[in-house]
Amino acid sequence: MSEETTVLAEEKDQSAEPQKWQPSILAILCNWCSYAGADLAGSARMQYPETVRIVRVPCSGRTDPMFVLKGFQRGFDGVMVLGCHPGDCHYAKGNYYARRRIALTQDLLKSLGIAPERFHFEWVSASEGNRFAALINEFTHKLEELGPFDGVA
Amino acid sequence: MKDRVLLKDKTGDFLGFLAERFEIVAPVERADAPAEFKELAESDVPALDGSKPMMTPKDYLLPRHEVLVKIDMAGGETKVETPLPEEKPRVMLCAWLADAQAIQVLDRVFLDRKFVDPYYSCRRENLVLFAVIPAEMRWSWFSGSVDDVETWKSSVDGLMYDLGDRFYIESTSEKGAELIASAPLSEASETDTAAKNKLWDAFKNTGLQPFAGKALYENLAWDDPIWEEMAQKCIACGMCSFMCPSCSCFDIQDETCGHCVERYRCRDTCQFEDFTLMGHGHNPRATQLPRSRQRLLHKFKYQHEQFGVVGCTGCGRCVELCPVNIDIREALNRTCVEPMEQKAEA
Amino acid sequence: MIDSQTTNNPITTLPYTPIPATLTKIVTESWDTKTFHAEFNDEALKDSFTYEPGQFQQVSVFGVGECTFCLTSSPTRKGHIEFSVKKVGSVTSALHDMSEGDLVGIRAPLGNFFPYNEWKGKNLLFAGGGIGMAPMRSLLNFCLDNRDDYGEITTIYGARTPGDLCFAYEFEEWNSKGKLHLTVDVGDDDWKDHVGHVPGYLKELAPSPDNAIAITCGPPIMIKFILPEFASLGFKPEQIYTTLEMKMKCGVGKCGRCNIGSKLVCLDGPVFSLAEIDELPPEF
Amino acid sequence: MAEIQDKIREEAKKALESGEVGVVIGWGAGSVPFKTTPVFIDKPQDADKLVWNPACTNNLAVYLTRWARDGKVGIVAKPCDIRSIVTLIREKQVKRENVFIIGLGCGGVVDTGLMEAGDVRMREITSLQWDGDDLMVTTEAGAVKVPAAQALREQCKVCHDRSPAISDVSVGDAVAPSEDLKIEIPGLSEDRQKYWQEQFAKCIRCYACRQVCPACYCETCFCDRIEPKWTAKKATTDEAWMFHATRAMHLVGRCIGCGECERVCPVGIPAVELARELNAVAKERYDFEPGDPEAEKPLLGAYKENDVDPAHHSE
Repeated sequence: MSEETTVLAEEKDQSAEPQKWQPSILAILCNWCSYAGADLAGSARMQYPETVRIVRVPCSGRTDPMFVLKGFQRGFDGVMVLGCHPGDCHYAKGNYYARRRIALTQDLLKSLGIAPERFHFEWVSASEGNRFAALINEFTHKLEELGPFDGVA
Repeated sequence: MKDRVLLKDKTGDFLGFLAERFEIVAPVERADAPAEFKELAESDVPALDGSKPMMTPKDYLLPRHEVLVKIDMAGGETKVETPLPEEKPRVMLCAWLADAQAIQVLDRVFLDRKFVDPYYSCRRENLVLFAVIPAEMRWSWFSGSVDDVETWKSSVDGLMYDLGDRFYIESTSEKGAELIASAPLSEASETDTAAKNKLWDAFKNTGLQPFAGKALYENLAWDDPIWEEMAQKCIACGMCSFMCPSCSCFDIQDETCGHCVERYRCRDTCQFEDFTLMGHGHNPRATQLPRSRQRLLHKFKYQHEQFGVVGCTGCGRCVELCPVNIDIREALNRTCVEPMEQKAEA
Repeated sequence: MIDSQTTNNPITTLPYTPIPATLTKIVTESWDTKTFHAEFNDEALKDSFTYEPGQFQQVSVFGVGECTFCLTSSPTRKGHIEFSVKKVGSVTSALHDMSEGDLVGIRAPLGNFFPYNEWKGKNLLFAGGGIGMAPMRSLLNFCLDNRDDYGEITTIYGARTPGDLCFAYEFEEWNSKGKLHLTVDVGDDDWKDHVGHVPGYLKELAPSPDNAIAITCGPPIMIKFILPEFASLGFKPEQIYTTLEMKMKCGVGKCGRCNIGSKLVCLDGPVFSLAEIDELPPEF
Repeated sequence: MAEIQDKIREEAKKALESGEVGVVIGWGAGSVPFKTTPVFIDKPQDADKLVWNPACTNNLAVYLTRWARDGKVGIVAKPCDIRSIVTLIREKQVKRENVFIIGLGCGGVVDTGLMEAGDVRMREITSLQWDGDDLMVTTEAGAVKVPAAQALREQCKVCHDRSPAISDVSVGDAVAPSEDLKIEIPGLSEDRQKYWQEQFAKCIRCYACRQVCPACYCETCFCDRIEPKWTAKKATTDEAWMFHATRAMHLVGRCIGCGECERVCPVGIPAVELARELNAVAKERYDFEPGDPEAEKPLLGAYKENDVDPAHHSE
């Protein structure tokens, strides 16, 4: 099995519901910015829910819409993709390609009847550890309001 | 054996009678899709008259997705469990006769050989089978061309002929006779019997092809140019096999979820490239040509050699549905009849 | 017919259900091939389990899938079964990653077997290439263990390089109780035996077809060239046996992918005589 | 109609005789009068096997990746089929110089399923012809006129481009675009999540939709890959969801809306709908149309600095 699918299979299993339901989140992070941002948040001991499962990708441009769809198929309550701010891509333009693809993925989810709030796309830089933690908290609250995702089938 | 009739406005009583004794399996109407065979729930509307396209009864006897084995590896111990379907008396209503005959083919594969398939057998063993002859035959049917359909009556326990406001119910086995003798049905009149006979003749003579009555299994040639012609057009989807009442090839796959493994089977078809592809890369049917040939030869030659029955029963689904209009009837006429005629001329 | 039917082997009633077995020993045969020894966890089955040379089994790595292997051990050597695995796909790779003590699932015995009863008193000639030795090893050891039933037992075994030869630990036995001829395509500094392909070596050795049965197994290319050699030595199709390989899933005649014409390799095979193969369409 | 058919045959014959192409892919008479079947004509004298009638539904561009790889082939193509060819050329699956397009104007093709739902007895049909806007169904009992609205395929009712976008020879006159009708899919506008669950629950995973699709040209589809296993082979709703959702995503900027996937689906899943909705978005947001020969780069193989930013969308 590839790294991605292994992660998806295992993570969902581990995120078996604790006493109080907490939304499970699949976060796909660019190695150069948001992943570093998450690292920063961690080393600064910032608090954010532990039900986030992080998949590191070399660039938000590597984010195949299938990753997002697979996340929902496996029953994550929310999926999030974070990349470098426009103009800041480590590979010059990967996030520009990602931008179109992700925008259309949002539209596809809408067409499929999945609440748009369950998918979140944002630009987060390596220095924005604070913002990373805040985003996760915010997304978690939003998902708590929405309630558990009832799955694709 | 006394035949009887079911007035259509009394269908509810008849189904009620059956429900007390059996699990009823019947085609259930679906929006924008062919009716599907399933165990009848209260809210379900059965499609009893057989006039519209329907999925095949194999979808019930051999589900598209069936868990064969569950393996639980939690706590370092390995438990292997075999979830068999419940054995209970079942009655299957309103399969097309061609589909009911196709169950004979499935029986040969799943019950007759050295190993009995326990999953199939649980559903099949206590099944009473009633086929339907609809008021009008579908344009694509050609059952009378593949076999002597009179002999098919013994493959079912009874037949329901759609005579407009009523079904004429004919029993063709002891089980069937017992059932209709005690069921809330009316007596058949001579007019009913005459109408039924007429309908039977229509079924027998429906879509008769030039190859009818010819021993196809003797005449299908390995090196016929038709295979190449079919392979050219074929887009290699699996519709003809998946919608076929007698195609039963399957794949077995494992799925892991945490400490649990589910081993399931699902449909597969000789039309897919990876069907015979081996781990080390060799594929005995590496191109579409042998795959197209396999489908026809399997039905008309190999299964005849193996079981003495023809694998195709002329239900016409592949004829109607093939995206590129590869018509099995045309192929058979071309491969068998034309060379025979040419031989006769020469 | 063999009597797995009368034993307590669940395969007769639940043919898809793998039986847990533990890998007791793993032998590295060559850079890409390992031989696994397995014992059923169920003690009663372990004792009663019986099979015939030539039969095969389905081995499960739970969660990855199932794969077909011949039973390469001889039924005369009881207590455990053996299978040799060349690393090619996902299941075989998973097996290669396993250690002694790990658990597998086994469905066996499946398929037909070599008609050794009809061969009593005859000379047997084994000609194998590479991993093709695995299905023949079961029969070879079986015949060596019933040595008095047979005439000469000669083995010609070839591989690409000396390092590719499997079962080296049994060569001595094969050569003392019978006669063993080894050959490799490419030798090395230590290689003292024959160098060349199996078909060519067969021609050189020129065994007599009189009162003999030839059993051959190996890669398709070897089979292609060895059959004419047998023919020119005077072997008739009825005297030549091999095992065929097709993709299998169920192993019990249901899943429908291992047919060659109207024969199913999993039920009617894997052992076929050349006379039988000549009747089949050329699609394997 | 008959003149157009004659012209198709003539052009095919010319192209074969001159040796410009080795084969012409077109429609031939089907096994029944209300169907046609793809034919591969490689001899000039066989050009008379080509037909043109309201049942010429197949999008023959699906064969190009296989046939036009090593040499030049002729193809008889409706405007929608040509849009597929445009996509294949843009995505470098086919070289423009390897296809000789005999382009047709087209007012739409028929949906035989709709005819069957009407009163037409399929067995008795002897021919199908257009008569103005109506479909003339000739049967053993006589001729019946079926209004276009009842006979046309849904996709044809909303087709904007009824004349060839590109071609080497164009047969027949330009056809006016249809009035802007909408495709109404019952149930779709309500609970979409539930709607698609019900649809995908029907899927039998026969892959006819994928195989018939000229835009699904991958050598190995993601769902046939063993590692990583993106979708399991089993026909359960969630796996079918994964298959169809991913396929829709793969079709953005590729699907030209010919509706073949929907036509061939044996269980009536309107598979084209998801891709069609996405393409409507692509048109509005990125001014991209898959069938447009002027569009040089694939939709997702390009970007603009001022593209819509989805990050601010989700706020």
